[in-house]
Amino acid sequence: MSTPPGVVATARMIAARDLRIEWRARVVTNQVIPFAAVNMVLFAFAVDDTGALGRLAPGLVWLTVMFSLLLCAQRAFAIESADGALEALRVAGVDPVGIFLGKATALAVQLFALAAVMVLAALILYDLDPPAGGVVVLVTSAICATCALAATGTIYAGLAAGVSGRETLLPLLVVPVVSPVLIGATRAVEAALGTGGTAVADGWPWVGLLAVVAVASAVVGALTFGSAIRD
Amino acid sequence: MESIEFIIGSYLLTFGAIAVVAGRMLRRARSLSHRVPDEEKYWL
Amino acid sequence: MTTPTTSRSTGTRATRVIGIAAIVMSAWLSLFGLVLSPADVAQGDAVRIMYVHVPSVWLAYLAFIVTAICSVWVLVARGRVPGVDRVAGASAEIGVVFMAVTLVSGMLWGRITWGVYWQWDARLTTTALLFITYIGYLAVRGLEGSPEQRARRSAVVGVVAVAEIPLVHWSVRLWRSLHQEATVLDTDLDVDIDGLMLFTLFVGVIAFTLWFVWFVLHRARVMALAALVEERSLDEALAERAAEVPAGGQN
Amino acid sequence: MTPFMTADRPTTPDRDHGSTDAAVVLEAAVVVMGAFPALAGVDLDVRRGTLVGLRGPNGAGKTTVLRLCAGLLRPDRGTARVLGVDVADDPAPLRRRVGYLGHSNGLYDDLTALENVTFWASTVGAGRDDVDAAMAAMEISDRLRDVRVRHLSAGQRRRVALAGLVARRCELWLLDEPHTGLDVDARDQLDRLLRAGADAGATVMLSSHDLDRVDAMVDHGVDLVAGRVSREVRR
Repeated sequence: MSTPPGVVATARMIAARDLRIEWRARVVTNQVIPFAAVNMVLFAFAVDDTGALGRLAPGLVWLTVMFSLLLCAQRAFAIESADGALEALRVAGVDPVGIFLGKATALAVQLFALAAVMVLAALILYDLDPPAGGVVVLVTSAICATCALAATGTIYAGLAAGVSGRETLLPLLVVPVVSPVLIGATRAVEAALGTGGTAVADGWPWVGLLAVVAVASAVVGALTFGSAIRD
Repeated sequence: MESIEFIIGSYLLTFGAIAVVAGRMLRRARSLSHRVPDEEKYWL
Repeated sequence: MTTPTTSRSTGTRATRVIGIAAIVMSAWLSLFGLVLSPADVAQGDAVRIMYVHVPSVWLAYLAFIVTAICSVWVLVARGRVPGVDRVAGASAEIGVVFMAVTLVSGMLWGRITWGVYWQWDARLTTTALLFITYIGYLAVRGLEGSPEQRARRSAVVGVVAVAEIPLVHWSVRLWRSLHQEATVLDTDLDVDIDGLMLFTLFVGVIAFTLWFVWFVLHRARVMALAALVEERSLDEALAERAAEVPAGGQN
Repeated sequence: MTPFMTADRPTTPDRDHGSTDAAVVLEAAVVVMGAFPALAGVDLDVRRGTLVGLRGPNGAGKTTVLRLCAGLLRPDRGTARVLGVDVADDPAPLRRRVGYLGHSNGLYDDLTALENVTFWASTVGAGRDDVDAAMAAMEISDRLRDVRVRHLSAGQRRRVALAGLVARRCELWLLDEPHTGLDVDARDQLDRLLRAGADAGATVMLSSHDLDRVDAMVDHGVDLVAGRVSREVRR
């Protein structure tokens, strides 16, 4: 006889469903990534100095990822509220912790892919010459940063889902909270790419910071998400 | 006293903010309280 | 200032005593801060801004701590503690006002001491980001929805915000410590405090704490009044709806 | 077998808490939407295993009654007990036992019909058999199963949404205007299904504009006017 799924099973189910929807609809691939890429191009016009652009590259990459987070998080809950599914999930008694973890995981996967494309774009567009040993710092910092961003984005996009005025509210809520992520990820990537004149090993304290932020956001999100989405 | 305008300005700003916020709040309190009988005000 | 009509709205004897004490302490603070206390050896008269700046930042952080505690309470009680929710909201509102005051008076002080309005130090940056966060908190309080829904939503923001403070502070400090070459201004705002200065600062902190209590009590009661007005209009609306049906019983 | 059969579900201790034959008990329930009392004091007693029809003009409170029973709203005054649980307390234990279908279908446009139904079934741990039975009951053909619901008609989408509910095998069914968007055959089919469900022990509450249709099929008719019950008929 049927027993309701636990938190992990629920999260896996929700994440798989979100990724499948993205795979079918290709909104991040066909809309958000091009938007982010054009940002990277426009930064080059705004800065207009190849040397400076190289030094700024890590910050520009993560600024772009943060803007994209706002779009992706909005999108993640647009699919829920388009036909009343979020409400249906509540009536069905689906564990909000599972919903949170599932949606945040799917969002983190998408953001990580996006960040990878943006780092690649920066390498090509801004003429960077990264040291070979930086890959580990680069990847671990990107994983921690995207998890932290995804967790925060999920809490607030869930809170604002279905509310009128959410498009303008979400940036106001998300941006100040993710500022440690932006600082940490920028510095870590700077160390990994060697653009700030620092050694690769200098990136590790920042990875540590990002890991703490990611864990803290996930814990706070898991504890509060049920209250955020109750209407 | 050097930079006196900055110093006086910061005092005026601080106490001015208190006065403005307090004034607005008390006015709103007064206008609302007419519509509620005193026995429902738990603080009285 | 405290007329009988006020006493029938949100004032009580206790708030009147607190309010008068706050006014007296504030006057005292101005006298000591502007006239009686000495100028600082390093900073000169600029230090006088400290006597309003430090108490207002104290008030702002106190307000946000109160909001955070009340937010946790609201979440645990699943939004069904309207009184606690009102204190959370009242406290955040007054905190935002004083955080704005803090930022501006801090900039004025910085302009005299450093020669620039802004410096990327951890305290300033954390305070500025926290200010924006609580503007967001107030925006969430203003969203549509039932009172309970509002309580729970804003409590989520209150909890996330308080988790944010140490992380922001830590990240900015780490950032500053690794980028020291950017600092051309090495005068810190720390002053060599003597007895009278400490006493003046102490007066300021007491005065502003009294202001905080006074504001929160009044503001929470104004919110309660608004809720009572809504409750009364519900009675009228129910009566109107009842009039729509010609006394139809059940059979 | 009917997909509504609920007898084989394990009985949890809280299940028979309170009155055993009352599925829904509303007492002087008031629900305020903004400043508007959508329900202005509703008394209602619904027995288990009955088919209940809520009728009334727009704005009479039909939707609000159903949302209250689903635990989506809390009464501002009065009480609401659903399946023995007071919805003013945490409605979590009520969830999973109640199926609610509102004006929206709760479907994901970019998933196929089968994927949608499977997803909703899996939220309560229902398996492949339940999904197949539900798809068969709602006569969703093998061709429609693998079409993204984005490309389905309104009536087909509604059938998919209903199949999602059927697969979850709830004790209380709350259907807000379930006939909307269905053609006549599908309406008749739905009515047969709901009847069979009630006969098998599920409690079904539905709202409708279609007075004659509701009159013909229900055990317990409730007329709502201006947020109150104006008339009740029991068979």
